[in-house]
Amino acid sequence: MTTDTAPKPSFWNRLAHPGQFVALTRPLLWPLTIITAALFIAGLWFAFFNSPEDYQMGDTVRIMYIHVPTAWLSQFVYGIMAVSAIGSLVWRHPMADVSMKAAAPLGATFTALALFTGSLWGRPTWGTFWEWDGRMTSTLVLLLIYLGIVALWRAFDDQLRAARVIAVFTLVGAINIPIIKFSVDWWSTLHQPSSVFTMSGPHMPPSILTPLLVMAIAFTMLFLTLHLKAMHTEVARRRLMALQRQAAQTGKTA
Amino acid sequence: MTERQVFGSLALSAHALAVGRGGIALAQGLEFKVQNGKCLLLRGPNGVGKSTLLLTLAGIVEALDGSFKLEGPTSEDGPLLHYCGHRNAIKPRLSVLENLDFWAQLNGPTGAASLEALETVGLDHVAGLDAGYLSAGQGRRLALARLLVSARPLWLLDEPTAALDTEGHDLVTRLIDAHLEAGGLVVAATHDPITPTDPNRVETLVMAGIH
Amino acid sequence: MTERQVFGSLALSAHALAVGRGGIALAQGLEFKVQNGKCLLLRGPNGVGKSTLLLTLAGIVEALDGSFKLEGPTSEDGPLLHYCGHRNAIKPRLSVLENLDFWAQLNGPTGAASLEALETVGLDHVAGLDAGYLSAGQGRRLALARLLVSARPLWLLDEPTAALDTEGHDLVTRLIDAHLEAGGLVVAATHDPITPTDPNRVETLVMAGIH
Amino acid sequence: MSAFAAVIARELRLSIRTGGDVLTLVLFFVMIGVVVPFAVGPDRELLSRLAPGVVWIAAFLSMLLGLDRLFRADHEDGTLILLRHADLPFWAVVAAKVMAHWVVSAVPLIVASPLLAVMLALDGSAFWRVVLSLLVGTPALAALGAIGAAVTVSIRRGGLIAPVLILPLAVPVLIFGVGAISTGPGPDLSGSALLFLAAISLITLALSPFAAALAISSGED
Amino acid sequence: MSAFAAVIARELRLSIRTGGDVLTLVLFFVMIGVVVPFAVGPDRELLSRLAPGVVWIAAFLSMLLGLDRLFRADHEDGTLILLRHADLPFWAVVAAKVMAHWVVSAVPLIVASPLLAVMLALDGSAFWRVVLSLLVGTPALAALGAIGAAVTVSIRRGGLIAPVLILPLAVPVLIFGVGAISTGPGPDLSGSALLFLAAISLITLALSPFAAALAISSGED
Amino acid sequence: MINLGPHAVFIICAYAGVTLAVAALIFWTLFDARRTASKMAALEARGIRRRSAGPAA
Ligand code: HEM
Ligand SMILES: Nc1ncnc2c1ncn2[C@@H]1O[C@H](COP(=O)(O)OP(=O)(O)OP(=O)(O)O)[C@@H](O)[C@H]1O
Ligand SMILES: Nc1ncnc2c1ncn2[C@@H]1O[C@H](COP(=O)(O)OP(=O)(O)OP(=O)(O)O)[C@@H](O)[C@H]1O
Ligand SMILES: [Mg+2]
Ligand SMILES: [Mg+2]
Repeated sequence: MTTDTAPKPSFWNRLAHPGQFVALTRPLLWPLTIITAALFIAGLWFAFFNSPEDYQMGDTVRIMYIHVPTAWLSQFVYGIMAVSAIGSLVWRHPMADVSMKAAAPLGATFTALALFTGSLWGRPTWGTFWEWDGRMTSTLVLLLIYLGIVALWRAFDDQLRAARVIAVFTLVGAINIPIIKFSVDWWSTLHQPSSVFTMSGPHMPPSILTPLLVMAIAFTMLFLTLHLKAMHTEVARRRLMALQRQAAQTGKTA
Repeated sequence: MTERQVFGSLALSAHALAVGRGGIALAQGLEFKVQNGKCLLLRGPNGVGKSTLLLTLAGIVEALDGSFKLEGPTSEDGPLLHYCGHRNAIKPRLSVLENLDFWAQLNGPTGAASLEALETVGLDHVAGLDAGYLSAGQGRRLALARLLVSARPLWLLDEPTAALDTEGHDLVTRLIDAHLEAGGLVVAATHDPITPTDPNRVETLVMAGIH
Repeated sequence: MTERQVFGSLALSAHALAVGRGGIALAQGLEFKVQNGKCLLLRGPNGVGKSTLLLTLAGIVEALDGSFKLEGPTSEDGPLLHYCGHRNAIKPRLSVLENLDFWAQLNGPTGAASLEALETVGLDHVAGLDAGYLSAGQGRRLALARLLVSARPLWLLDEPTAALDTEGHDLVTRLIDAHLEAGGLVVAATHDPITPTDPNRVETLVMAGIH
Repeated sequence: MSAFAAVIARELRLSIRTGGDVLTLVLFFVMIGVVVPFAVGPDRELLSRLAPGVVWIAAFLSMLLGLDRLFRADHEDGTLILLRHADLPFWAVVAAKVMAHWVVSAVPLIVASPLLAVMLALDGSAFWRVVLSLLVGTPALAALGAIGAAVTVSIRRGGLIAPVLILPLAVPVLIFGVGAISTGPGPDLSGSALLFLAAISLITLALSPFAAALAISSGED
Repeated sequence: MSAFAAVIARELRLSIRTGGDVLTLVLFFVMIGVVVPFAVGPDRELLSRLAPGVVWIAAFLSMLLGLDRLFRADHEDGTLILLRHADLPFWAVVAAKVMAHWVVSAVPLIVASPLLAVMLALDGSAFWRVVLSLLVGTPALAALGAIGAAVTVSIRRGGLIAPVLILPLAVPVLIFGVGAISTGPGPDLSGSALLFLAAISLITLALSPFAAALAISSGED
Repeated sequence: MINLGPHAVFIICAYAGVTLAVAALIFWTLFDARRTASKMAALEARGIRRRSAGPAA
């Protein structure tokens, strides 16, 4: 029964100190912003002026350039959260807590956007905004999980304690998401043997693939930029809350 | 009685009062009379019925037998008593000041201003803190501050010094002193030695149980 | 140390320990060592961090800095400490005896029999009563009885005398005495004068805050 | 009157402070709508027939789950005793609490109900009937819930006994509520169902503060 | 082992003493069976088609209702801290509580499910499948519920947040649970659904005590 | 502008919605950062500093 402040590996040590993390990564913000903006400009140009309409889907293929990246991010961000959760539970890395918290609302937004663009795409191609299709439905469930996590963060008042608890829940969710995905697929084939439209695999012409890739990278960079900025804010907010608590307790106002 | 009489003339008297819980008497034949500026201390071992007596006087538990009455008040006076029980009635998610402000509004802000009351009990520096963060003794102090924000003549205090430090014991003594000085009435159950400065003002009722 | 050594040789020591809540230190640089048959009293004003220190020693709250350790136990010894906090952990809908029996079974019935323990703390006559009906002091006594039904060397007591009458104060002193006599360790936070009979066994840590 | 307002303000503040309370409530409500298709299959026609029942059960449950907090927390920390000595009749305190409870637990549902209606494939006019029936019917649920919560608190039994008490009472509300949405085959009875619902709401609202206050103060300590 | 049994015994005793709990669950469960026919009209064929879904939704919601009591009371009166110093690993204490929770909140539903099946016009063989699927599937709900309750225990006034967290995670249970009852058109897949359900129950039961114990000990102060 | 074909509404809606949401996200991130920084500045102006950053003023 010994409690020592465990010595951490030195690389982590530097990143683990929130102040140092901010100092180390602040210079990255502007380059990231510029790269993101450039990628978006390129991607949008490809998307609107330099891509043929798909022989099968018509002009609506352009929705794909925003649908697929947001859909991809909806899963990627959860991955980031799960990895951060491990970091926070196993290594007790303070920045992992911060990363986990900053990612949740971003992930929720991208998931909502994937749903939004998907249903806008569904209307012209399938004739309906919403179909209880496996992929759509499991994305909806993912959104609900994200929103649950956001609500959970808001419900805790002590964010330090919140982090480890939410990490546990995030990991439970991470195990469960593949199960949900599988079960929903099973369910929708069970109920709807005829799928109107099967989402095409990656066999598409390069003229479509290029803008898609560029947009996907652009969105990912956008996420990284926003995530980093939000992490910096979160670090500041924690310091602020500690200061306020301390000020309240000691009664020092001057 | 005193020079600085703030409250109207009042007397709380009990005659052959029997109190108990669930129909079982804990104390019988209680007789006492408390007047303006007087303090009645209830003493006795654990479980003898001190809290029950206070709850009876507060009108929460029904008396089993006998009677007690508060003489003097006119019907327009509104509620005349403050009850301060074992539990502090603090909402953890409201700040200390918000907690107190609520009671000031609900009971009528007829006493000290909230901040002033907090200062008196030594909590002014945590006024903005969530009350859930208060330590046991700080919580007790907040409960005491509630007595100050609305002026009511009769205080029923159940172990007011519980969880308080030495300075807190002094605080309780000071508060009771001031209340008696202003012509208030105090009935307090306690295991700790609370001694209002003027021994003439104090009476002690030792409860012994009826076993 | 003592003749009647029941517990194995143990020492609880803290080195440069800092404790606090929500990442904010309440006390820093704490140094102490408690050995078999010794009692450490924590004193200090309300809100200084006594309860926090006890929770830290119990492993509930994380230490902010420094370290503490319990030397001596082998890994087979099982849980070594009893924590007795502000809250009594009593289920109102179970009888007094059922409450205690549960803890005896859960923590291992290595100490006194439940009824015996109830007798020691003076609750044997209410053993069959629903625990929700206990008075404040009786509830505290029930919490203390829990320390007796399972023998564990280290006791962490947070205001053990809260709500207890004079006889209850003596009871706590007696319990601590007996525990120290048996080679146990006690860390107790208190505002009341608890004085184990043998002054050599007692050390006091006055916490003053770091402001 | 300011004491009355103080009680309402406190209740609202407490429920906002709990952070995400409203978000949670709405999420729960919507989730039930999401979960139903998993259970009954994604047949749009079937879903829209079920929708009125689902909406009302979801509203009922969401309000039920928040019921216990109406008096229990105040009972356990000793506030309830002190409220009885307030400068305001106790029934008025209870009435203020019921009102605040309705605002906190029913209004967000009413606002979110269109979302549920879309997911359950309700058409335009039914959509408005959903909002209307919830608006008229939820006060009855809040009022009945207050009685249940008061009785529970006074008999010192926690847990789910409040729902047991009010379930039978609430079934008429549910049935008229559903009736006010679904036109179904045959003559349109939704108008009269709505009137019944309004009547139930008014009666329960008028009685419940007194009943609840009586239940609390006649309960032991 | 006796400590483990002591925890289970205590939980059961507490829930019997509190009375009402079991009754509410069953009442609520049955009430859904009463309200649904009102919503969809008295079409027996339709009802029996809906029945598997309705039974599962009812079970689902009833189990969510009692979730909060799993750890909250113990948290608030200080018991949870002491349970962590028991002569039993904390995860084992949690496992015992989960088992007791299942007995208290799922077994009554299983016993009452024939009633619902009758009200919803299910035929004989489907009837047995209902009981079986509930028997196999509810442990998973209890286990997931324990995680939700553990995650939210240190939030003051948790209320609805645990159900909100758990509902989406429990979607697979619902899907396979319904799948195990309804044969539907096409090949009979209810057997494999039942197997999946059993697998989910086993996995969640095995993991949840650890996850819940971890969540509690990292959240409690 | 190029011709978007018969389903232009959907394409424009999709892009507009995504643009709006992304803009809101960026705005919120920046706003949150500003707000926190200004609160911090206000506290520091009152002389409250971290304990670890040396003795408080
Ligand atoms: C609300 C409705 C929809 C949702 C939630 C949704 C969700 C998703 C998800 C999660 C992915 C996987 C992204 C990845 O991991 O890279 C995806 C990819 C894709 N979606 Fe959708 N989708 C929806 C509607 C549609 C519609 C209507 C179409 C076309 C008509 C469509 C076409 C595609 C294509 C082409 C891909 C990329 C190819 C692939 O990865 O297989 N989606 N969508
Ligand atoms: N759960 C909590 N979360 C955050 N801060 C807390 C919490 N509990 C207490 N605190 C803070 O820690 C400080 C010390 O509390 P603690 O309970 O350790 O004091 P104490 O010395 O035991 O006082 P008392 O004699 O009044 O019991 C309090 O001033 C309070 O602001
Ligand atoms: N709610 C209740 N219902 C029934 N009996 C009760 C109730 N509360 C207390 N009792 C019984 O009344 C007796 C006296 O309780 P009371 O709280 O009045 O004691 P007390 O003198 O205040 O003791 P303490 O000094 O420990 O606070 C107890 O022994 C208990 O058995
Ligand atoms: Mg008492
Ligand atoms: Mg303390």
